[in-house]
Amino acid sequence: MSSNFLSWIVLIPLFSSILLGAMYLYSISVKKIADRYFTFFALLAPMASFFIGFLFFLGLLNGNGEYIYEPYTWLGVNGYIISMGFLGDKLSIFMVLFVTFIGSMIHIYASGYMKGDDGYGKFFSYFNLFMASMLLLVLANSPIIMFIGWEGVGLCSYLLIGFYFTEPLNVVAGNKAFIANRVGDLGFLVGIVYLFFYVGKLGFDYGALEDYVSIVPNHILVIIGISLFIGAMGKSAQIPLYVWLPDAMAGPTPVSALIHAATMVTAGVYMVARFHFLYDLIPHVGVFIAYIGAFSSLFAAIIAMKQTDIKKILAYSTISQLGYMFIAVGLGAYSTGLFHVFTHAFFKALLFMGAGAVIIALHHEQNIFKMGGLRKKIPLIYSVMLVGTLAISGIPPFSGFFSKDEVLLKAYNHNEYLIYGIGLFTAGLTAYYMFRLFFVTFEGKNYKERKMQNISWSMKAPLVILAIGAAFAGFVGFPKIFGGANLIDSWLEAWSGAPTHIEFSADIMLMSVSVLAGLIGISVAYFKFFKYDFNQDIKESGLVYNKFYIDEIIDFLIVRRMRDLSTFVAVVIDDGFIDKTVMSLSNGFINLGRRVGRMQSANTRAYAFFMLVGLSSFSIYLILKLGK
Amino acid sequence: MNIILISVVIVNIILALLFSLGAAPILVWVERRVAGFIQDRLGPNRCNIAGFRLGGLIQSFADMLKLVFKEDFRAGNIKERFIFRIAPVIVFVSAFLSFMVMPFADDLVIGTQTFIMQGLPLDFGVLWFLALAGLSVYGIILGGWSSNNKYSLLGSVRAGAQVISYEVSMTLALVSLLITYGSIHLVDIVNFQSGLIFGFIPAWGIIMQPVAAIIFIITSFAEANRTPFDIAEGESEIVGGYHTEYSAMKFGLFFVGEYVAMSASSALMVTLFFGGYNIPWVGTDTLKEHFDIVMIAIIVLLPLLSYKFGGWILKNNVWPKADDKRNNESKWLIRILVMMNIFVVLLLGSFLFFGVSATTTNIAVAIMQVATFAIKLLLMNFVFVWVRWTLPRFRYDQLQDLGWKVLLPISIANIFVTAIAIVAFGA
Amino acid sequence: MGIKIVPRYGKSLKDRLYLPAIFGGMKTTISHFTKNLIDTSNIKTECYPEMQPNDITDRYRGVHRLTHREDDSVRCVACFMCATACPADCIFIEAVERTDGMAEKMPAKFSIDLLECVFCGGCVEACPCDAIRMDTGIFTFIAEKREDFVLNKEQLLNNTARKEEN
Amino acid sequence: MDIIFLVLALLALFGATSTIMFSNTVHSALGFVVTVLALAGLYALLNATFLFMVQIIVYAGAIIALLLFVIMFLNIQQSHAPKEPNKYLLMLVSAIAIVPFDYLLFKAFYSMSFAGDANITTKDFGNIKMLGNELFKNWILPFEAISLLLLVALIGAVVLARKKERA
Amino acid sequence: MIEVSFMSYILLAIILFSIGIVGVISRKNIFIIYMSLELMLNSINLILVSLSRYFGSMDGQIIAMMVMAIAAAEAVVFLSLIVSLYRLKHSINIDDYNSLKQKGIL
Repeated sequence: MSSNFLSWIVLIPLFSSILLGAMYLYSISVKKIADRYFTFFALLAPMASFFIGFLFFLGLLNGNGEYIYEPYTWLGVNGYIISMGFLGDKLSIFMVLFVTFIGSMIHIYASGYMKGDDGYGKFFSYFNLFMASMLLLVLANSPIIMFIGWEGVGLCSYLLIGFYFTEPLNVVAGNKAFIANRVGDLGFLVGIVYLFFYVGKLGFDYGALEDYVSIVPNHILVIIGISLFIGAMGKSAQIPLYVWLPDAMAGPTPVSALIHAATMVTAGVYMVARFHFLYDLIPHVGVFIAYIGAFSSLFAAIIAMKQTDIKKILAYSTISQLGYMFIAVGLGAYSTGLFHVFTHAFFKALLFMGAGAVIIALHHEQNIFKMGGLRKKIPLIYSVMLVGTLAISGIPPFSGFFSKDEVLLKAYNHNEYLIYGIGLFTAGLTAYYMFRLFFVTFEGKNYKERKMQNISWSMKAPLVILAIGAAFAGFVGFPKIFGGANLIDSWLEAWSGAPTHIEFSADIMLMSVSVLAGLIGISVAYFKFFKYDFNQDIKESGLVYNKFYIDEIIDFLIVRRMRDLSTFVAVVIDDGFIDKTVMSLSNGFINLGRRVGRMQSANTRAYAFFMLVGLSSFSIYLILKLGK
Repeated sequence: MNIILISVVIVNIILALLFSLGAAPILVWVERRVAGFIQDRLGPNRCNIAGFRLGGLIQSFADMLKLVFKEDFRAGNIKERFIFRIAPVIVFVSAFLSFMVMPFADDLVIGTQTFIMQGLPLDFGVLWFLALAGLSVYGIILGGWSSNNKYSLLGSVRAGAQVISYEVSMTLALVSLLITYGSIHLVDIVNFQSGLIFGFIPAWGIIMQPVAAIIFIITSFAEANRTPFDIAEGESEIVGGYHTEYSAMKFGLFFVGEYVAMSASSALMVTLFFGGYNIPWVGTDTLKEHFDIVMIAIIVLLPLLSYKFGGWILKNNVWPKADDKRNNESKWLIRILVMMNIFVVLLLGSFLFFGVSATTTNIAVAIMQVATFAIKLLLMNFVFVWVRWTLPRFRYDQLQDLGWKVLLPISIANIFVTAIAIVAFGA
Repeated sequence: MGIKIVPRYGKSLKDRLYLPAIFGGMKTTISHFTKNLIDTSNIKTECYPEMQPNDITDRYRGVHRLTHREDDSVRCVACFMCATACPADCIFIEAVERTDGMAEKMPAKFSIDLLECVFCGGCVEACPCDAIRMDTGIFTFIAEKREDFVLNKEQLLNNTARKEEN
Repeated sequence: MDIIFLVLALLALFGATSTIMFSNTVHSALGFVVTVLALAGLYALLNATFLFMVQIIVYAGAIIALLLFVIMFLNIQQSHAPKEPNKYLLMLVSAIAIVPFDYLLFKAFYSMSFAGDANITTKDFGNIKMLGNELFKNWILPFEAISLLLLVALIGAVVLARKKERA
Repeated sequence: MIEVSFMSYILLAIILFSIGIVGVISRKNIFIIYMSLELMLNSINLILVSLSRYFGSMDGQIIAMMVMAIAAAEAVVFLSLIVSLYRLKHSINIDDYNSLKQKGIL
C-alpha cells in the first residue's frame, strides 16, 4: 500500500463534495437532477475512504510502522517549512476506520432521512465536505494542517446546524456554535503558535515535535497544553464551552448523529491523544483536564435528567460521555479514552439515529412527553434503542460497559478517588436519564394515539448494523484480567499510558459497583417512568430544567458586558475621539486645500510668476550663501 | 595683387548685378515678346531711342522709368506704414541676395592667386539659397497683411502656406541631389557635372537625378511665385493678391523682385541640373589645353552665326513705313555686328599668331564660361516664361495636394533610392 | 431629381502623371513661338497707325456727318427726331426759322458729343429726311481736349462719306 | 569684429525687447525675426556656419513664417488682442525679480575663469563636414530620436488641428 | 580669433533669456508668450554655440541643432493647438484658457 493513497482518503470526499455542489447548483439553476444520482456519489465517497483506510489498516497489521506522505511544501518561509503532510499511524488509521464506517452508516441513514428534501444535494455536499475535513484533521501530519481540518469541521458544523436557515432559531444556534468554537479555536491557535515559536525551526510534523518538545521550557509547555485543551474544550463541548452543543441539535438528525455525537466532538479527544508526548510531560495539566471532564460529565448528566427534548437529552448525554473520555485522556490513558470514543460512536450514533427514526415516525415531534407507547408501533426501533440505552448505561455485556468501566478503573488506579466517585455517580445518573427517555418514549399509559409515518429500510438497515456494533464492540477491548486480549490497548500500545496495577478481585469489585450504579439508575427510572401517565402536567421549570441558567449567566456576564463595552467604544471612543480627531484633521486639510486651491487660478502666468519668485529667492539664497 | 583681387570682386558683383538686376528688364521684354509670339501676335516693338528699339527692349526701360516717376500712392486704410514700405524691399533684397552665390565660372587663376567667381564666396551656396528663399516670403506675407485688405490678406496667407509647403519638398529634393554630388559647395557641384557618364553623356544633374530635377523645378516655380503656382497674385480670383494696394516703385520692387527670384531660381537650376557654366563635353581643363582649337572654332563659327543672325534681322526687323527712322536700325545693327565680328576675329587671330599667356587664357576661358552660364540662364528663364504662357493656374487645394501628397512622398522616396544606390555602388 | 454625377476622365497612369499632357501643351506653344520667331510676317498684326485698316465695310458706323442738299445747304430740318431717339442724349440742336423756302426750319447749332455717343445708329434710323449718316468710315477720332470731342454743325457738314473718297 | 558683434548684439536686444513690448502680434513676430537673424549672425561670428544657415532656414524661414501664417489664417485682428493694462508694471516687477538669477548665472560663468582667449581652432571648425562627421558618429542615437520626435510632432499636429468630422 | 570677450556672448545670452522670462510673465497674448519661450531657447543656443567655439568641441553646436529641431517640432504642435483652441474659445488671451480651473467643488 503506497503511502500516497493517504491523500485519496481525504480527496475522495472532497471531490465528491465539489461534484455534488456543482450538481446541486446545476440542479437548482438549470435542470432538476434526480436524487438517486446524488445518493450514488454521496455514498460512494465515505465507502471508498473506508475501503482505502481498511487497506492501510491491513498494512499496519502486517507490521508496517507508519505511513507518511508529503506531496508538497505548503509554506516555506526563511527556513520554516510546513509540508502538506499526511500521517498514517495506528492512531489515525484507527480514527479513520471508525469515522468512515460510522460515516458510511449515517450516510445511508441520511439518504433515507433526507429523502424529498429540497436541499438534498446540498446536504450531501456539506456532509462529504465534513468527511473530508474530519479525515484531514485525523490524517494531518502537523498541527497546522490539522488546524485546517479543525476549522473545516467547524465550518461544516455551522453550515449543517443552520441547514434550514429560513428558521431564525437555527441560524442563532449555528452562530452560537460557531462563536463558541471560535473561542476554543483561538486557544488552539495560541497553543500552536507557541509551539511553533519554540520548535518550529526544527520541523513541525509530529515526529519532529515528539523529538524536540523536550527543549520547550516547562512553564511554556503548561501554557501550550492548556491552550490546546481550550481548543479541545470548544470542539468537544466541555465546561465552560459546552453551551453550543445542545443548541446544535437544531440541525437535521443525521448531522447530530455524525457530527455532534460520533465524530467531530471527539476531535478534542483525538487531539489530546495526538499530543500525548506533550501532555506526558505535564501530568498536572492532565489531572486538570480530567477534573474538567469529570465535572462536565456530572453537570451534563444532571441537566439531562430534566430535559424533555429527546435530542437535547442525547446531546447532554454526549457532553457527559465526552467528559468520561477526557477523564481518561487527562489521566494519560489515551487508549482507554479512544476506546470510549470508539464504543460511544456506535451507541450514540445508534441512539441518535433511533431518535431520528422516532422523530420521523411522529412527524417531527421531539418532546418525549408527547410520545409514549411506541414499542408496539415500531418494534425494530424499540429493540435497537434498547440495545443503545443498555450500552450507554454500562450494563454488561454491551459495549458501553467495557469502555466506561475501563475509564473508571483508570481513575481509581490513579488514586483520583474524587473523579472516580463523580464518574460512578454519573454512571448511575446516566442510566437513570437514559431509561427515563426510553420508558417515556416507548412505554407509559394514557398516551395519545397517533398516525405513524413509515420508516424506510435505508434508515433501518444502518440501525441494525450499529445495534450489532453497540452490542458487541466492547469485546474489542475485552479486559485482560478476564483473559481477553485488549485489542485496543495492544493496537494503540504507544498511547496506553501507564499500565494498570490492580488486583483481579478489586477489579471485579469496581465493575460490580459500577454495574450496580447503573442498575440503581435503571430501577429508579423504571419505577418512576415505566407506567408514566401522560395526562399529568409536565413540570417545565426549576434550576435543572433551565440548565442552571448557564446561558442566562453567560448572557449577563459576558454578552451584555461585551455589548456595553462595544457601545462604549463605538459611541465614546470611536465617535467622540477617533472620528472627531480624524475628521477635524481632514477638515483642516480641506480648509487648507481650499485656501491653497485659490492659488490654482488656472492662470498660467501666475504659475510662471510663482516659479520666477521661487527662482529668484533661491538665487538670492545662493548668492548670500556662497558670498563674495 | 590687391588691385586684381578688388577688381575680380568688383567684376563678380557687377556680374551678379547684371544677371539679376540687369536681367529684369530683359526678362520683362522676353516675357512680353514670347507671350506675343506664343499667342501669334507681336508684342511691344514700337518704343525707340533714336530709332533703336532692339526688338522692343526699350519698352521695358520706359516702363521702369514710368514706375520710378509715378506717384507713390498709399490708400488711407493702410495703417502699418513701415511694414507696408519695407515689404517690397524684403522681397527684392532677398531675391537679389540669393543670386549672389551662383558661380559664374570656374575658379579663376590669375598669377598665383585663385578667385572664386561668385558674388559672395560662400561654400554653402545651396543653403544660402534656401535661407533667402524662406526669407523672401516675409515680404509677401507682410505686404499682404499691411495692406489691410481682404484680398491682400488672402494672397499673403496663400503665399505663406505655399512657401512652407513647397520648401519642404524642395529641400528634400536637394538632399538627394547633395547625396549624389557629395558636396554643398556649388563650384564642386558644377565641376562634378563636367564629367561624362558612359563616355558620351554629360553628367548633368538632370540625367543623374531626373526625379529630383523635376521636383526641384516644380518647387522652384512655386518658390518664385510663377505660374502655374502664382495663386498669391491670382488676379482672376483675388484682384492682385498681396500687391493689390501697391503702386509706383513699391510695386516696381515687387515686380522686379519676382523676376530676380525667377532668375535666381533659373541660375540655381542651371547650376544644379544643367552643368552650370560648363560647356557640354568641354571641361575647363580641356578648354585651357586646347585653347587654340577653340579660338579657331570661334573664328570660323562666329561669322557664320552672325551671317545667319544678320539675315534674320534683315528679314524680320522691318518697319512698315519707309520714311521712319526706325528703318535705319537694321542697317546699324548689321554694321555693329560686322564690327564686332571683325574685332573678335582680329583679337583671336592676334592671339593665335602671337600666342597667349596663361592668365589671358584663364580670363578668356572664364569669359567663355560666363557667356555659357548666361546663355543657359536665359534659356532657363525662357522655360519659365514658356511654362507661364502654357499652363493654367492651379486651384488652391490642388496646389496643397500636389505639394504634400505627391511631391513630398516622391522626394522622400527619391532620397531613399539615392541613398541605397550610393551605398550599393559607391559615390 | 437626382444629381447627375459626371465622371472625370483621365484615370490612366499617363493622364494622372500630368507630365505628358504638360509637355504636349508646351510643344504646341513652342511650335507657335518658333514659327513666329523665324518669320514675323506670319503674324497678322497690323502696325497701326502706320498701317491703316483696309477692311472696313460699308455698313461700319463711324463718326456722324450731316448731309447736304443739292445746293450744299443743310438737309436737316431741325425736327429733333434724332435727339429724341438718342439713348445717350448726345445730340444738341438749336432750331431757327428757315428763310430760303426750302423748308420751315433749319438748325442753328447742331452738335454731337462723341465722348457720350454710343454709336448705336439710332439717330440715322430716326431721321425722316436722311439728314444724318454714319458712313464716314472714321473709326478713331483723336483730340487733345475734351471740348474738341464735341463736333459742331460745320465739322459735321465737312465730314464726307468714305466711299466718295475712294 | 568688435563692431560687428556690437551691432548684432544691439539688434538682438532691440528685437527681443520689441518682441515683448509691442501689443500687435505681427510686430512682435517681426521683432523676433530681427533677433533670430542677429543671432544667426552671431553664430556666423562664432564659426558655426551650418548653424547660421539652419537658424535662418528653420527659425526665420519656417517657424516664424508658420507663426505669421497662423496669425493670418485665424485672422486675428488687433481688436482680438487681449487687454493688458498692467503690462509695463508686470514687466518691471518680473525684470526686478529676475535680476538675482541673472547675477548668479553670470557669476557662475565668470567663475569658470576662462583663459584669455579660446582654443585655437582649425579653419574648417564648424563647417558642415565636421558637424556631419560628429553627428553621425557620436550622436547618431539622439539624431534618430529627433527624427522620431519630428514624426510624432507631425502626426500630432495633423490630429490636433484637424476639423472634427461630422458625426 | 575671438576678439570679443567670451563673456560678452554669455552676457548677451543671459539678457535675452531674462527678456524671454519677462515676456512670458508679463504678456497675455499667447503668441507673444510662445515667442518669448523661443527666445529663451535661442539664448541657450547662443551659450551652447559660444561654449562650443570656446572649447573647440562640436558637441555644443550639435546640441544647439537638436534644440532647433525640437523647437521646430514644438512650433508645429503649439500652433496646431492654438488653431484648435482658437476655434474653441475665439481668443488668444492665455487667461481665457482656464477650462481646467477648479470651480469650487469642495
